[in-house]
Amino acid sequence: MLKSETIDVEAVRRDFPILKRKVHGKRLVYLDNAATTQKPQSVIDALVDYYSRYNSNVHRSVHTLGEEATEAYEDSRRKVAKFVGAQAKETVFVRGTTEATNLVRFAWGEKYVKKGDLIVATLMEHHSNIVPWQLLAKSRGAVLKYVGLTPDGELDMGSLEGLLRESPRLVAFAHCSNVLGTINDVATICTKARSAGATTIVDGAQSVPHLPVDLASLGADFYAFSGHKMLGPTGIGVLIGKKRLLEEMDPFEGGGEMIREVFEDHSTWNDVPHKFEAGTVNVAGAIGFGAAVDYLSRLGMDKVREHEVRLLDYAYDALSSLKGFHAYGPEDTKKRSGLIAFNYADVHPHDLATILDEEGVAIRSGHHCAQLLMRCLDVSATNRASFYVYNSYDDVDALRHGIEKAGAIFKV
Amino acid sequence: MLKSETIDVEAVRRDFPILKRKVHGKRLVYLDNAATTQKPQSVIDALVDYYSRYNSNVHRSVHTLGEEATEAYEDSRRKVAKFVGAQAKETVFVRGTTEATNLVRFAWGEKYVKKGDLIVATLMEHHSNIVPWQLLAKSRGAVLKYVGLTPDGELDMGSLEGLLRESPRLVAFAHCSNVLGTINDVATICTKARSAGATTIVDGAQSVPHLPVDLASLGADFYAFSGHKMLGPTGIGVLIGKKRLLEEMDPFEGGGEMIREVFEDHSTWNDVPHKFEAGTVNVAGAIGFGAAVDYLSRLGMDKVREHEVRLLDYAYDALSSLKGFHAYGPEDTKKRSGLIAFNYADVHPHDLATILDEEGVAIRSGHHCAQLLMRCLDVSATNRASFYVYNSYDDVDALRHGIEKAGAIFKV
Amino acid sequence: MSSADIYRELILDYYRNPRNFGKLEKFDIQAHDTNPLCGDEIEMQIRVGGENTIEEIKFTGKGCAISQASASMLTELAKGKPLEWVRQVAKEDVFKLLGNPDLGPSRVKCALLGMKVLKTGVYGYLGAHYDDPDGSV
Amino acid sequence: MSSADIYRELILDYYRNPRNFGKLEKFDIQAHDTNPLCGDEIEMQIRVGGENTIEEIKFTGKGCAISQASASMLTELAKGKPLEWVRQVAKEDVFKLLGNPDLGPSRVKCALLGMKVLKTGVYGYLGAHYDDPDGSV
Ligand SMILES: Cc1ncc(COP(=O)(O)O)c(C=O)c1O
Ligand SMILES: Cc1ncc(COP(=O)(O)O)c(C=O)c1O
Repeated sequence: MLKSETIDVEAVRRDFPILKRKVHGKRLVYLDNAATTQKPQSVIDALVDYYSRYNSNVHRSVHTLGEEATEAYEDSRRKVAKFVGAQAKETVFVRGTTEATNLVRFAWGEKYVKKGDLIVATLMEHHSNIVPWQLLAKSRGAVLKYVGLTPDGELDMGSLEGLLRESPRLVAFAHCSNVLGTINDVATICTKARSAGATTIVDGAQSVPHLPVDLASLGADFYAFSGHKMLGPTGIGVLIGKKRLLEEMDPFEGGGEMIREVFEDHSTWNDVPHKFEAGTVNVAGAIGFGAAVDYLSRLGMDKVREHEVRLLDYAYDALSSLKGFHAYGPEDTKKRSGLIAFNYADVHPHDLATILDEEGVAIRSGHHCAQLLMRCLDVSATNRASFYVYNSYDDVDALRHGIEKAGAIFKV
Repeated sequence: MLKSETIDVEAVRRDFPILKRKVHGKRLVYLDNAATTQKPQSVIDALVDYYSRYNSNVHRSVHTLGEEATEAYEDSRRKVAKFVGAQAKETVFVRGTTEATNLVRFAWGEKYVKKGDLIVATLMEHHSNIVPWQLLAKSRGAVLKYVGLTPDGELDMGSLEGLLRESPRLVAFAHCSNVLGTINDVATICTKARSAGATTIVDGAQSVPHLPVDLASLGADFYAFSGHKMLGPTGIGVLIGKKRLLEEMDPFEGGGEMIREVFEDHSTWNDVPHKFEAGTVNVAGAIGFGAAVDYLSRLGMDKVREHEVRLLDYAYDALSSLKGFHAYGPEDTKKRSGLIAFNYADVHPHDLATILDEEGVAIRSGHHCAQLLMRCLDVSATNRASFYVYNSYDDVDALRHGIEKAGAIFKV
Repeated sequence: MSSADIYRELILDYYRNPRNFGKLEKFDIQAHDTNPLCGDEIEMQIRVGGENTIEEIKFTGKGCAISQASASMLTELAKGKPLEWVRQVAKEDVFKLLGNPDLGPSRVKCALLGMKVLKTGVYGYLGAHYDDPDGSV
Repeated sequence: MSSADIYRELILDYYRNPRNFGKLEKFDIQAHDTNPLCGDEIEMQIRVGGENTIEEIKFTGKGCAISQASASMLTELAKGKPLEWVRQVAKEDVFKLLGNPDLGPSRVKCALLGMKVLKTGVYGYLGAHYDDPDGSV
């Protein structure tokens, strides 16, 4: 077990009921945290408590259950906003990062992006920060270009600056890459983009769960992340936007809750953030998200980060000596988040994942929703081991052991 | 307690932990089921089991947790589809009815509705089946008209037929009104609309929870409903669409899972229904929805319906004799679903709801996201008591008692 | 506090016989708002008199007893006061007018709708912007 | 069954030395598919001979050992058979070629990708449409 001065992993592990489970008779070693994380008992309890004690639709009912549910829902909004240094009024609950980027595409993009405008994304983006901009470019007649990467897997700042000279309307990029692990310098990029007159949208799906993030100092216009990747339930995430932008944008989905008044030929909109929360929201999801943020706040995000850096260092030591092991992304662990994408000899990632699964080790294999990046790296797939608060050195040892087994089977 | 031959209410009530709760020291009498229903222990357990045993992202991972989560998620899709006589491939998981209508607006409407086209909705629609069409009409330069209502609160078939003669592109209407309770004749309307060349979208938010629904015999092109209104978790619902339509439509949100291949300048799409499920889906929500459908299937939807009709009949008897009591919608309980919207003397619905709350009775008061209908009825708000499987004659008695108390306070 | 206490004689009286209900022929300030969550509506009109005082004030609206009574009571209180006074009006003042009832958060919004409309109108006239702290979240 | 059994010598051999790998200069049928969930790719080409038989068949692709080996094995089995035979090929046949490994549902899709491509191509040539029963849901 990891004897970290920062996080008591054994205590943390006891909070996650799933970690008691066996897979193929082996201890579950869950290293697929970048896809989704496991949930502590406190998050599960928050859901059970909600459904067993005060489940109700929010914002609509004056009865006690309705008031309690509304309070808890709005309280979670305040918690999540505070967790990243944002205001509750700027914090829109959505299904996840993907819905957030699409919301911006429809409600901001379709209104402000004009024919011939330039949209800039990067080659390290997740599909959720590419496909909406392709669709927007198509519908508005705009042009989409990509910031290139350095050989080390960082954003090529020369390429970015070249594109900024073309005065883009929008610059879309990830705070952390879900494959390379690269931590991008959000504050600098946003400052440059703003000087170039561009609006910025930052994909925080892999940063907020793993690093201390203070939006007040980053300067992004829009910032998105998902609850399920940070101990929260599935089906909930947030889009945080500058208030003025949210107010000026068109609505996204139309329906209950987002309206002020409905007439036969037109309607008027509710205040932000409600203007973007049409229909019955994922009340339980939001409440569970609040509980997840409480859990992480108790641990402390600086400690979470430090814990992951230790695991990364340990994993590099343990794995890079394996013959045929090749990792992607920056080598300096200070520049990357707690995941390692790699390939191992000619063992295809799917085959490796199957062999590891038999040892109880869950990793992700495939293109990681980053096909443009896969083409940059000239691979069709990679393995990815991604760490979180409950992972230990033992987990890394189990991973190494499984890879060695695959090496034996494949006669590497 | 209701001694129904059809549903054993006392047994059902034991399945719902929230019903043990007290509100202002009184037994909780939950009559706000049209807004959202309570959840049986089996649904809560399904969520806990998922998070405690096999939580994982779906469709992406080859490890055991991923395979189990994917199986359970797709199994829920099959259950929900089967519950309404539809095919799993035609069944798209969304957040709820509101997201479903908006999906159709963006993915079908923006593609097929042209300048000058007519869109038909009705004056009894929930805002979620109005606002998307207003926004669509605005963006496409189309015209939106409404089917009127009869004095009894049914759709005016003459008005509908007049509009159909103008060859609308789309006819949008509710299977059941959430205020009037009116059950519309979906099969007939869809047949007429189809002859007129129109595509149909039916809002099933208030029908699927309360009536046996067999989509194979209804002939709607699109049909939508919400899990949270039928014992399921928040944040999950479905859009069911004819397969050919779903295949021909544009995608809605772009991101992971919905793509087949992503290139720099374009992408290709995954098969339906995945084409419409961008990003990480609400896995737990879908699994809980499956458990909810299991619960309702065990009760039998014909019995659920019969139970509600009995409660309706009992409630009419109990309430209509109150001086100043005025109910809306068809009088024949066979023509309406299990809810009663009403006003009581000059006691404003919000005031009544507050007084009832003190007696433990939760009803909904307000415009019920149906402002056009409120204007038709010439009121700004109504009360609404809506029933479900765990409600009993006792609950109706408590409602009557609370209204009498309000009468005393307001000196009606 | 029970609902019988919330709905005291006084509130019911203001609900059924609202003071200052109606429209002004001539006015300098007009503001309107609805509570999107319940549909309650209030409109206020003010004629500004010498030394920037509230010379005349009337309201119309529909909604629950609490929203209508509190709006009506507030107009009574406001009449004759300097416009600047409106800046200092706080929700506690409204609650006091209503007899400090024990209202849940959603009913608090009913109670404060009139104050919100009053402030929006007067702040606008004074060239300021009223940002409702109890607003949407 | 353990992964050591799944990845028998034979499968590894077909993965590293796929039979019928490559392109045909002349072909009558061509089909291609990817598994959107993992990115595995298979393309097949067929030259149709007398009496509608599969005279020549080649494939290219990238992906895991299971997808590539099963596609390769299937081309060997198909060669010389009448096109109509393709209609009868079932997933059990593919599993048998692989030695009946115990595959989870997502790996089953890898194993069947070659069959899907073969069927899509041949059905199309015969004027039919192949609707994958193990498809998306
Ligand atoms: C008739 C009707 N349609 C649509 C909706 C919207 O459903 P949801 O809020 O789950 O999106 C509701 C309930 O709010 C409804 O009653
Ligand atoms: C970098 C990055 N962006 C966006 C997403 C999409 O998040 P979600 O699937 O929760 O919408 C993910 C994860 O899948 C991610 O890793």
